[in-house]
Amino acid sequence: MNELSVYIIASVIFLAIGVYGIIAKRNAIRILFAIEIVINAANLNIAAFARYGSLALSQAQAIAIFVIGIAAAEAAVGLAIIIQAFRLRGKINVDEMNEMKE
Amino acid sequence: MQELDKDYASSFVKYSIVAVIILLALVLYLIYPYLLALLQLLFLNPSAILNTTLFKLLIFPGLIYVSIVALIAEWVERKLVARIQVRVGPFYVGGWEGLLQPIADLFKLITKEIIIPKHADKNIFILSPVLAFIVGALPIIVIPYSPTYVIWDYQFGLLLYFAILAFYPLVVLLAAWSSNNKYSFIGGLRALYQQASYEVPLFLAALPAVMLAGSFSLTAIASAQAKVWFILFAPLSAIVFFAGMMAELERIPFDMPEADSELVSGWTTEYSGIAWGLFQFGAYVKLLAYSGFFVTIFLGGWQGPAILPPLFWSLLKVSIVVLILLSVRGFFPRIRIDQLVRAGWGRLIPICILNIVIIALLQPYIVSILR
Amino acid sequence: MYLGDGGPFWFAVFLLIGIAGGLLFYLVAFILAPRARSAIKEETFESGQIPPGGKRVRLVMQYFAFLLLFLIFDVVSMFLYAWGASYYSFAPSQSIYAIVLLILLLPPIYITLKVAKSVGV
Amino acid sequence: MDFIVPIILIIFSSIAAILSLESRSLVYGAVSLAIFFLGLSLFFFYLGLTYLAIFQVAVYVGAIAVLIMFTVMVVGEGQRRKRSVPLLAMGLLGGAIILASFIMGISYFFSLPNPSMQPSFTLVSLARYVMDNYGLILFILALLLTSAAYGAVALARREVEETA
Repeated sequence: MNELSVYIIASVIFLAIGVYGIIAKRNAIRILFAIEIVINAANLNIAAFARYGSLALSQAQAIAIFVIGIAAAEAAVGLAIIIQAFRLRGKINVDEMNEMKE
Repeated sequence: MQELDKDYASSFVKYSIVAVIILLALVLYLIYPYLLALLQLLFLNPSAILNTTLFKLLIFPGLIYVSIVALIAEWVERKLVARIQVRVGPFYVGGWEGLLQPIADLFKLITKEIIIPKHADKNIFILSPVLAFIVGALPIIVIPYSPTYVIWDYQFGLLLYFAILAFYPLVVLLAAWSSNNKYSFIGGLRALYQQASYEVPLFLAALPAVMLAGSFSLTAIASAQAKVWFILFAPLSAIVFFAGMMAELERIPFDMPEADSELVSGWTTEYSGIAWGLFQFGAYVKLLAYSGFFVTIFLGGWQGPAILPPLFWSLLKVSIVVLILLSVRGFFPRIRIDQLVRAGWGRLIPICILNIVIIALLQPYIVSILR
Repeated sequence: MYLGDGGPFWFAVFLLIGIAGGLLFYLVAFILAPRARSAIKEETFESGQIPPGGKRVRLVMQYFAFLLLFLIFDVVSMFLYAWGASYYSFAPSQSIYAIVLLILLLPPIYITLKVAKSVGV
Repeated sequence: MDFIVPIILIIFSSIAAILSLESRSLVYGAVSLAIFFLGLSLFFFYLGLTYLAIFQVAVYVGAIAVLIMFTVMVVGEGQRRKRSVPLLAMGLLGGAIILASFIMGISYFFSLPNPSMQPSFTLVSLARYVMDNYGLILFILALLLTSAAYGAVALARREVEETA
């Protein structure tokens, strides 16, 4: 088991935790945590291939920076949705938000 | 009379005794070889001690220097602001002119009772002062006072400085949320808004220094200013950085989060005794860190005519900047939160961007001057 | 020693000393300071009145837009610092993208602030 | 054990990640998420991508974790209802299936030869790479970010009749 596969297994573990969080959690903010964990797992994978794989270091960092930028935009919109849902419905429990009208 | 829940403080004392012992044992284990080398040097040639990193970490640009300057800054601030407001300031404690007043304050704070509010989130409530002190103190590792007197001459020193200070808003929110008090909640959010909208001008104002020096390491930036200080190339950014610095340190013109008239004392309302003391201590250490950073980026660190050795130049400049920062408290009234935040976005950022664009366009001429 | 005397080693040592110092402050305070606890003393501080229910949401969302703009400029500064550090290898004609990017970011500030003010966020 | 440092980092970060999902109060969750971001940047430091590691800390902990903490403070702590077992089981099952499928995929890599060290990385190559290949895409990213902020502001607007 060479160096590269240790980091791939690490990003797989974080991916598994993220997916578990998305499936099992009912609080909308917890699901957002899980999405951030999954995005970071992808970033870790890029970094691992930059160090041990065939990806150039500068190329990997440029891609990873774009990933961080887009994850930031996604988090901003997601949190705004959660705040608005809390304001309209008073609760952010993903199970109970199934009616369109109040 | 509601009954009191179990005494949180005594259980905390037990845990923190164990934690302190483990931490100090770990530190001792880590620096053991360096400690031996230091002691040997003590007998062989004591002058060589001055540039061992352990000495630098613990004494000169490290802990002892910072805490002494923090105490002195507290005394100087109270006397200076008092003189500006035509009163005397601390006079009776200690010898001449109340010189021992800060030490008296320290002992007073240590012996004051720490009140932990009932509904507070006790773990975070107790730990956030320690976090604030650490986030305030950590950046001084990267700041150079002379080519040799820097603890860690890191290749990305400037970025590390900003990365460490990115934790401060988080600590402010934790402190505000854990004390479960309306004043601290509103004060914490105001502090968050102020710091969020003034961290951007700080980032953009530090960019010209990076561009002109061509690298992130603070010693390279300082040594690149041998001929011309960067404040001459980027005066607008220096002004914006100074304003951003005052906002980050929550000095008087930007003192919205702990506006005494409305918010009692902002997000540190529920803290008493040494917990509040740690916040203040962290604030003064951050003041020193920021002024060291400002001197390194815009006023050319230790560069100066050969009258004084380089170390005294940087100490002189840092003390001047600290004095200016302290005296501003006496001159300006407090700005309202909306003026403050809109000024931050409406005026400071366009000035910063203008300055960066000018430097970027004048690249061929600047290359001829600096390189 | 694996960590050697590189920078991160001293960073970790300084961090540990900082944590130990903070806790030491607390230890000395808990030993010296009196512990006279009383229910009234531990009520949340409300300058005397009874703390009513929180109407926080309105007041809290005053400047939410500025927080988002801070997020944007943080992300954009990631690219700007990369371009800034290599200033001497970019002729002005080549750094057009960065300059236009900087200028392009000004109008959104005013638009978002105007919308935020009208929308009351 | 020559992988001692990555394994310590894996354990540290996965505990922080699990804590951020499973902790009793949301504020503890947000704090452990910030610690998870810190763990990720330690990974990047160890892998040699220092520029990325520092900005991972500056952007994630400095902006996103602060935004999350702000939302948690606005929304406040919801009451914790008893977790229904089937959902938990489904979640665990989903995570386990994905982990198993990838582990099998990884076994292909066991035979991968250990590649040599990367050439030293200079920032100029990063800036050159971004500016030459992704110059225009920077504008799209800037537009995307401003539309995200614009949308977030429009989304989080305050109706005339205040319901919260």
